[in-house]
Amino acid sequence: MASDWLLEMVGISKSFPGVRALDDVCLRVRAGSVHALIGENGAGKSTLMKVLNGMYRPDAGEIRLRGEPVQINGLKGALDLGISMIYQELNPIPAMTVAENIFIGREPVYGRSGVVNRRRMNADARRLFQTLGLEMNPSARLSSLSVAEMQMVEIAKAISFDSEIIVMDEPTSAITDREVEKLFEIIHTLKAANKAVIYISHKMNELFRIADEMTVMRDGRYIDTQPTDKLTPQSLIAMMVGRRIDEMFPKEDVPLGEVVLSVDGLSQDSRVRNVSFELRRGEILGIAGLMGAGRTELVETIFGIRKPSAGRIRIGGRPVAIASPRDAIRHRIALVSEDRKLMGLNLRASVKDNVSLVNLARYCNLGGVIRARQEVDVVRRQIDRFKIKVSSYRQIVDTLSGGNQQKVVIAKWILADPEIIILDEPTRGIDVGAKSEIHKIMVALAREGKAIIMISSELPEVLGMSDRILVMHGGEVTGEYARADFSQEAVMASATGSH
Amino acid sequence: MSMASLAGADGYGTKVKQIAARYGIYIAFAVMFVFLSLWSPWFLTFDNILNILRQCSINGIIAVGATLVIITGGIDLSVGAIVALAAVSASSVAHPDSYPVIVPILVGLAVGALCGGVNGFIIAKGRIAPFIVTLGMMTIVRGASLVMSDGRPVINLSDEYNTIGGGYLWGVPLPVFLFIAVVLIGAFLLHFCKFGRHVYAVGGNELAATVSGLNVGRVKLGVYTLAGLFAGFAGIILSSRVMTGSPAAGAGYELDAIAAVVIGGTSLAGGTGAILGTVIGTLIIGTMNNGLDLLNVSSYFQQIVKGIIIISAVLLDQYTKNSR
Amino acid sequence: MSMASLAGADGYGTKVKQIAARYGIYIAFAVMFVFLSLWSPWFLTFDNILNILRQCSINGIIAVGATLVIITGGIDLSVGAIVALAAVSASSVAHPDSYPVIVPILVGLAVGALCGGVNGFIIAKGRIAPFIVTLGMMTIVRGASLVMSDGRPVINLSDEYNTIGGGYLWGVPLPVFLFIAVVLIGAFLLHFCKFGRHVYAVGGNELAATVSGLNVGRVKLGVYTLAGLFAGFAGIILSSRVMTGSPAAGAGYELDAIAAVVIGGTSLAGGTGAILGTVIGTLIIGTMNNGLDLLNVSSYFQQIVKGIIIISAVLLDQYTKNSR
Amino acid sequence: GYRIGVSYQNLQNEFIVNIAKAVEEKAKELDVTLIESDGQGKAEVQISQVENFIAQHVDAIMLIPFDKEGCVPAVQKAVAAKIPLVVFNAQVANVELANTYVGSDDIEAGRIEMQYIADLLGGKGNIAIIHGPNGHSAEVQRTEGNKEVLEKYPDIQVLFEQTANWDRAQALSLTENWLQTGRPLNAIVAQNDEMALGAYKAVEAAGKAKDIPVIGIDAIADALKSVKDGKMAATVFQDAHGQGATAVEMAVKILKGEDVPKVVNIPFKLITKENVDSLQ
Ligand SMILES: Nc1ncnc2c1ncn2[C@@H]1O[C@H](COP(=O)(O)OP(=O)(O)OP(=O)(O)O)[C@@H](O)[C@H]1O
Ligand SMILES: Nc1ncnc2c1ncn2[C@@H]1O[C@H](COP(=O)(O)OP(=O)(O)OP(=O)(O)O)[C@@H](O)[C@H]1O
Ligand SMILES: [Mg+2]
Ligand SMILES: [Mg+2]
Repeated sequence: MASDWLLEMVGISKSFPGVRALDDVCLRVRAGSVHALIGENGAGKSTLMKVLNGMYRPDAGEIRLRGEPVQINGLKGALDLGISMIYQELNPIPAMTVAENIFIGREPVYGRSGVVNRRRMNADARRLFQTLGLEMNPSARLSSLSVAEMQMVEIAKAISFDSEIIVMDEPTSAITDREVEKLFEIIHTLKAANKAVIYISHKMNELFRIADEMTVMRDGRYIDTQPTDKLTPQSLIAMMVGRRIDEMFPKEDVPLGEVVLSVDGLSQDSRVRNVSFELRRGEILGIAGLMGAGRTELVETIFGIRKPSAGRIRIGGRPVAIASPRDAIRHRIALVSEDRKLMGLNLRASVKDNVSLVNLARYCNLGGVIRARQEVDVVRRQIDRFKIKVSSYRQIVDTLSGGNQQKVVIAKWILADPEIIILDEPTRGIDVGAKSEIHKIMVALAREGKAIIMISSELPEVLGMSDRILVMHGGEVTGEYARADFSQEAVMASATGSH
Repeated sequence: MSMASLAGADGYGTKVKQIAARYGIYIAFAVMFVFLSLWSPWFLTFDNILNILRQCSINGIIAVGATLVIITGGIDLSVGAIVALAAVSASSVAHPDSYPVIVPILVGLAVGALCGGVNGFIIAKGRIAPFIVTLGMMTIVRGASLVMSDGRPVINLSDEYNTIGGGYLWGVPLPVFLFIAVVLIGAFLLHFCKFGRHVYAVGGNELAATVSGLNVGRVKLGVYTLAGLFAGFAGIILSSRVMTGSPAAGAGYELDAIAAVVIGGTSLAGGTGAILGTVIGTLIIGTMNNGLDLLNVSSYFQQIVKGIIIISAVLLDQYTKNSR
Repeated sequence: MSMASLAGADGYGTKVKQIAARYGIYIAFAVMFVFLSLWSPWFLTFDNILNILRQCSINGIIAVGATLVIITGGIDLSVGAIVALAAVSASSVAHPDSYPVIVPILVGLAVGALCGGVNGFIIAKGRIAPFIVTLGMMTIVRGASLVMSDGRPVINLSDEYNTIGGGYLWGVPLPVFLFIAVVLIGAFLLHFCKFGRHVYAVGGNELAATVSGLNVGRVKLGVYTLAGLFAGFAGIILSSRVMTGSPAAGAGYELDAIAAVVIGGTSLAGGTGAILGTVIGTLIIGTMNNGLDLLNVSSYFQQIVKGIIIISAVLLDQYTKNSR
Repeated sequence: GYRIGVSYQNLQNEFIVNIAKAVEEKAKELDVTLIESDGQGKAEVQISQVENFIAQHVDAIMLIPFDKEGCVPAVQKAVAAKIPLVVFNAQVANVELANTYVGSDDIEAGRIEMQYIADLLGGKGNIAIIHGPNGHSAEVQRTEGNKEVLEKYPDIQVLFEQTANWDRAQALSLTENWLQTGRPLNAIVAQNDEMALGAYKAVEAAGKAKDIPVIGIDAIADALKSVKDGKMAATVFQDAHGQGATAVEMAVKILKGEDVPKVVNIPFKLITKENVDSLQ
């Protein structure tokens, strides 16, 4: 039986202990098209895709390829059926090279010997990068790459399977506009080759640029599928969250107070070079830049994760030595890190244990015994404030959806009651609704007199939320703009170093 | 505080649930228990149950310390040797008419805590794998106990000292109470205190714990010191129970303790686990040893059967955990 | 192929670089070597160096297998017991005038591989911690070797058999050649073959390996089988060297092997390491044992010194690694 | 003076430590330099140590073999290197290659203790045997001695048999468990004193000290005290001091070119309450 559809997933249900993650969900995808899968954090998008790629076995439902029902036998089975996936969470093998990561399990060998033909593997990788228009060294170790570069490796790897269906679960959450453009070119090529791309993202502008059709999910249920031209961002958001969102960037002007943080000639090896800036109470300082610009390294150095090679930091006018995150926290600094899995969360612990960790002492009596009820109350309040979708505060963080994990990190650091808040890609993987909530919270914090540094690779976010923007390139500050002078072109020019 | 509010309101409730959810291990224990009760008429007697508890107590006490260590993602291979050093040093000040009995007790505990502290210090400061540090310490501490005792067991201990491991209270062997006390202390620290929360945090994601401002080194120092302290306590009880401080004591105890912890559902990867599980793990091992002796299984086959039981218990647990 | 192209073009080159970069361990070895040469007139003699190599060979062979296992992030505590079972089973078909010497060799290897295979199978299919599986297997296999030999050493072995561990070729003890052969095989598999890539991948990030469609279970089955195979080989050499198949043989060998691997810079966390490092680790341990005997350090202090050397070697290595 | 290499089977064993002390004393007296090595209970380690001694060109080698069979190559190597060899305390299968043997035979110790129990029980009753570590040479030989005697007494039933690995605590637990079964035991035969003392403790705690005699081997200090106090029924004495001292003397004699007997028998002796005082 021939079918219009390359892929049909019909009546898919999947439950985890305490959650019905998917409830009778349908998804139909045409060959040669980009199909966007959209929904709030925890709507079940990733879970649906993990059912498709064989990681989860559905409790009910059928999967059909070109009209034929198929049984998907594990991850390998899905790959064999021509389904590959870029995961929401990065999956690097840190000690291995880029080429090894890409071709793991498919290494070219000499004849039938089992001896790896490394030269050919590297050549294959190089050719792959060429066709994708990427510049990357096949024999670099993954551990030496930035998150964004790792993300590009994952993309290249998923493409290299030459699959019929390629699932991309928030591929752009960790990369900057330049890489996004590359990815879109790649997607166009895939479309032209009559492949299907299932694209998950929370970034509206992207969706409307590349999606042909969109399927919306909410709370584990299928809502609707529409061709893109029948939709507007407003109607899409309404479908997603079931209400209107008035303002994406609710920036308010807050009168600026005294300088709380001043950084003077800070360097960290060659990654951060001679960076100086000041931060005032009530200010939101945006830091823009391309991938590898050294923004993350800058804030990690301020926070005591990296050792500065030169420079001074003053807080409230007094010079301070920050040798560890402990010191930073003592000076009331908070850092919501870029990589939540690596530095942000204890995935094996509950939401409660994560949220209360930084300032646990506040919920203890003098002997170090935890005042349990107080802790739970506080955590519950954070869960409500950040609208974290959990079955209970005891849910293990590993089982939360990606966006909700991100909210846990933010909730944890805000609870620590810092004066200086550093947010590195804070809205990574967060849905539109929640994003505007977080922006509102940022504004509220600024109004309270807190000082905020926000790194974001989403230019509209930086432009929309900042009082002032620093632009970095190659570890140096290449531009500084006050709100009145904001322009996308100027920031981009500084970011590429073409000044 | 009612039981319900206890379970509802705090971390202990979470852990209890987490462990209670691993019903596989209870099934394993229950199966073993019922089976032995049916097979051996001597198994299910008051005396024998006390017997089992007494025989579990030393391994159980060490295993409580091992639980803390393993939850941080570490391991401690030196506890068996620490048992010996504590036994020897406590015994050498426990002769009749020398010091009051509190002296050998404090000496044994101090020696244990000190050895554990050295472990913790090297692991925390040197950033080297606990496996290799404690393996090295295992031979160092064993050597020290041989040097200290000149290779010969320390004998002629006072009656008060011998009461610690050999005495009774209300008809129940003292070591059983000591075991229960250590379990309560361990559970309190791990499940009710800030320290315990930090132990989980370090084991779950050390980098995240550091970035969250935890003093990871101090947490490690703490758990290894406690593990040493408990091992020292076990050494006191052991030497008092056999009325000798032997430098060869405690060989292989580290593996028994780790087995109890893992059977009890604590993952060697760190970040998860609970004291209650360790208690069950200890009971499984103790009951197994007792049962095989009662059934008089021939000594070569005992080894085979023990290995099979350990693997099966963990397999069953894993199976019930995954099948939901 | 020139050295440069070797280093530039392939994984072996990378690994060599990676290991060569850990110069701390070479410093440790060199210091020890120079020190012993100066201190003991007997150390730096041709005979003694051969002695050291021969004495290293059994631990070295086991350690090659352990390296593979540890790179996958696993651990194998059963190898010591496998040594015994292989020794007993090979010996029992190695009596004079019974079978050609190839038969006991094949039997020993097969027994080793089989035990390792069982380890691998349970670990891969049961998804339970290698530590506990191989701990259980350790007692099972030890029990099996006792049952098989009825608790008594198997004696009266043929001269051909005894040549394996006791013979010489060009004045060099045979076990030295066998050690070198196993090292080459291990290095080839690990650094040149697809299998080796997969070993690193599984240890580096098991989830990533799985989602790449790798048959992780098969890789694990492979490494444990190889570890068992090499342990079986070690059992053959050992029993032939002592001219007895003893069911008590090999006790504690697992820890020696793990120590060699870790001293050699392979991380117990998995994903990194190399055979060359393990060779150095083995040599450090062997030289240390030999040197302490030559210096006539008293036995109890030997233990203390050994522990200190092991910890210091790893500390030094860690220090030089971090200070760059 | 002479340089003599000594390989002890295992210096974590109290009895061997006692021998070592005697060896050291005698060596000092005779102006002998000792190179002492601990075989750690492994035949292959002892072989390596003998190899190391050969590499150091020692004048003579003294060996307490851990493994009757496994230490055969150690003897062969010493002989091949033409270094005088004194084997003492424990047997090795090719002992005839050594210049002399000083000591007795573990099989004999096993015989003596079992014979004593058989006599005590009048050739009839139920016993338990606590073994050393399975497969270790001393365990194998003491078991052989035990069983040899038992063959003569068909009315003696071995109710329980298990290893306690030379360990007092293990023997204690083991005996406690056996006693739980309430099966009537008339004696416990332990293959060393450590285990016998553990077994006795359990028996005593069960209030059966009078009904179940316990015997061990080695006559370590604690056991002698126990025998003297009328607790343990008996132990089997091996003259650690005599063996150690004589072995050194023999080695020196050989080096001086004097003739030595092929075997210097220092026999085991049964120690009971009656003759225990003769030892102190
Ligand atoms: N292994 C699991 N155990 C329990 N609950 C789970 C598990 N995996 C997912 N869930 C739950 O299923 C729901 C759907 O999660 P999923 O990851 O599919 O969301 P998502 O749509 O991808 O969200 P996001 O946009 O935040 O990535 C969430 O409530 C999540 O907590
Ligand atoms: N541990 C490391 N070892 C080697 N190089 C590193 C390491 N960490 C970061 N780098 C390099 O430092 C540079 C800056 O890092 P990074 O990409 O995180 O900066 P960024 O401006 O925060 O960009 P992004 O948008 O990717 O977060 C990159 O070239 C990266 O490869
Ligand atoms: Mg998701
Ligand atoms: Mg960054």
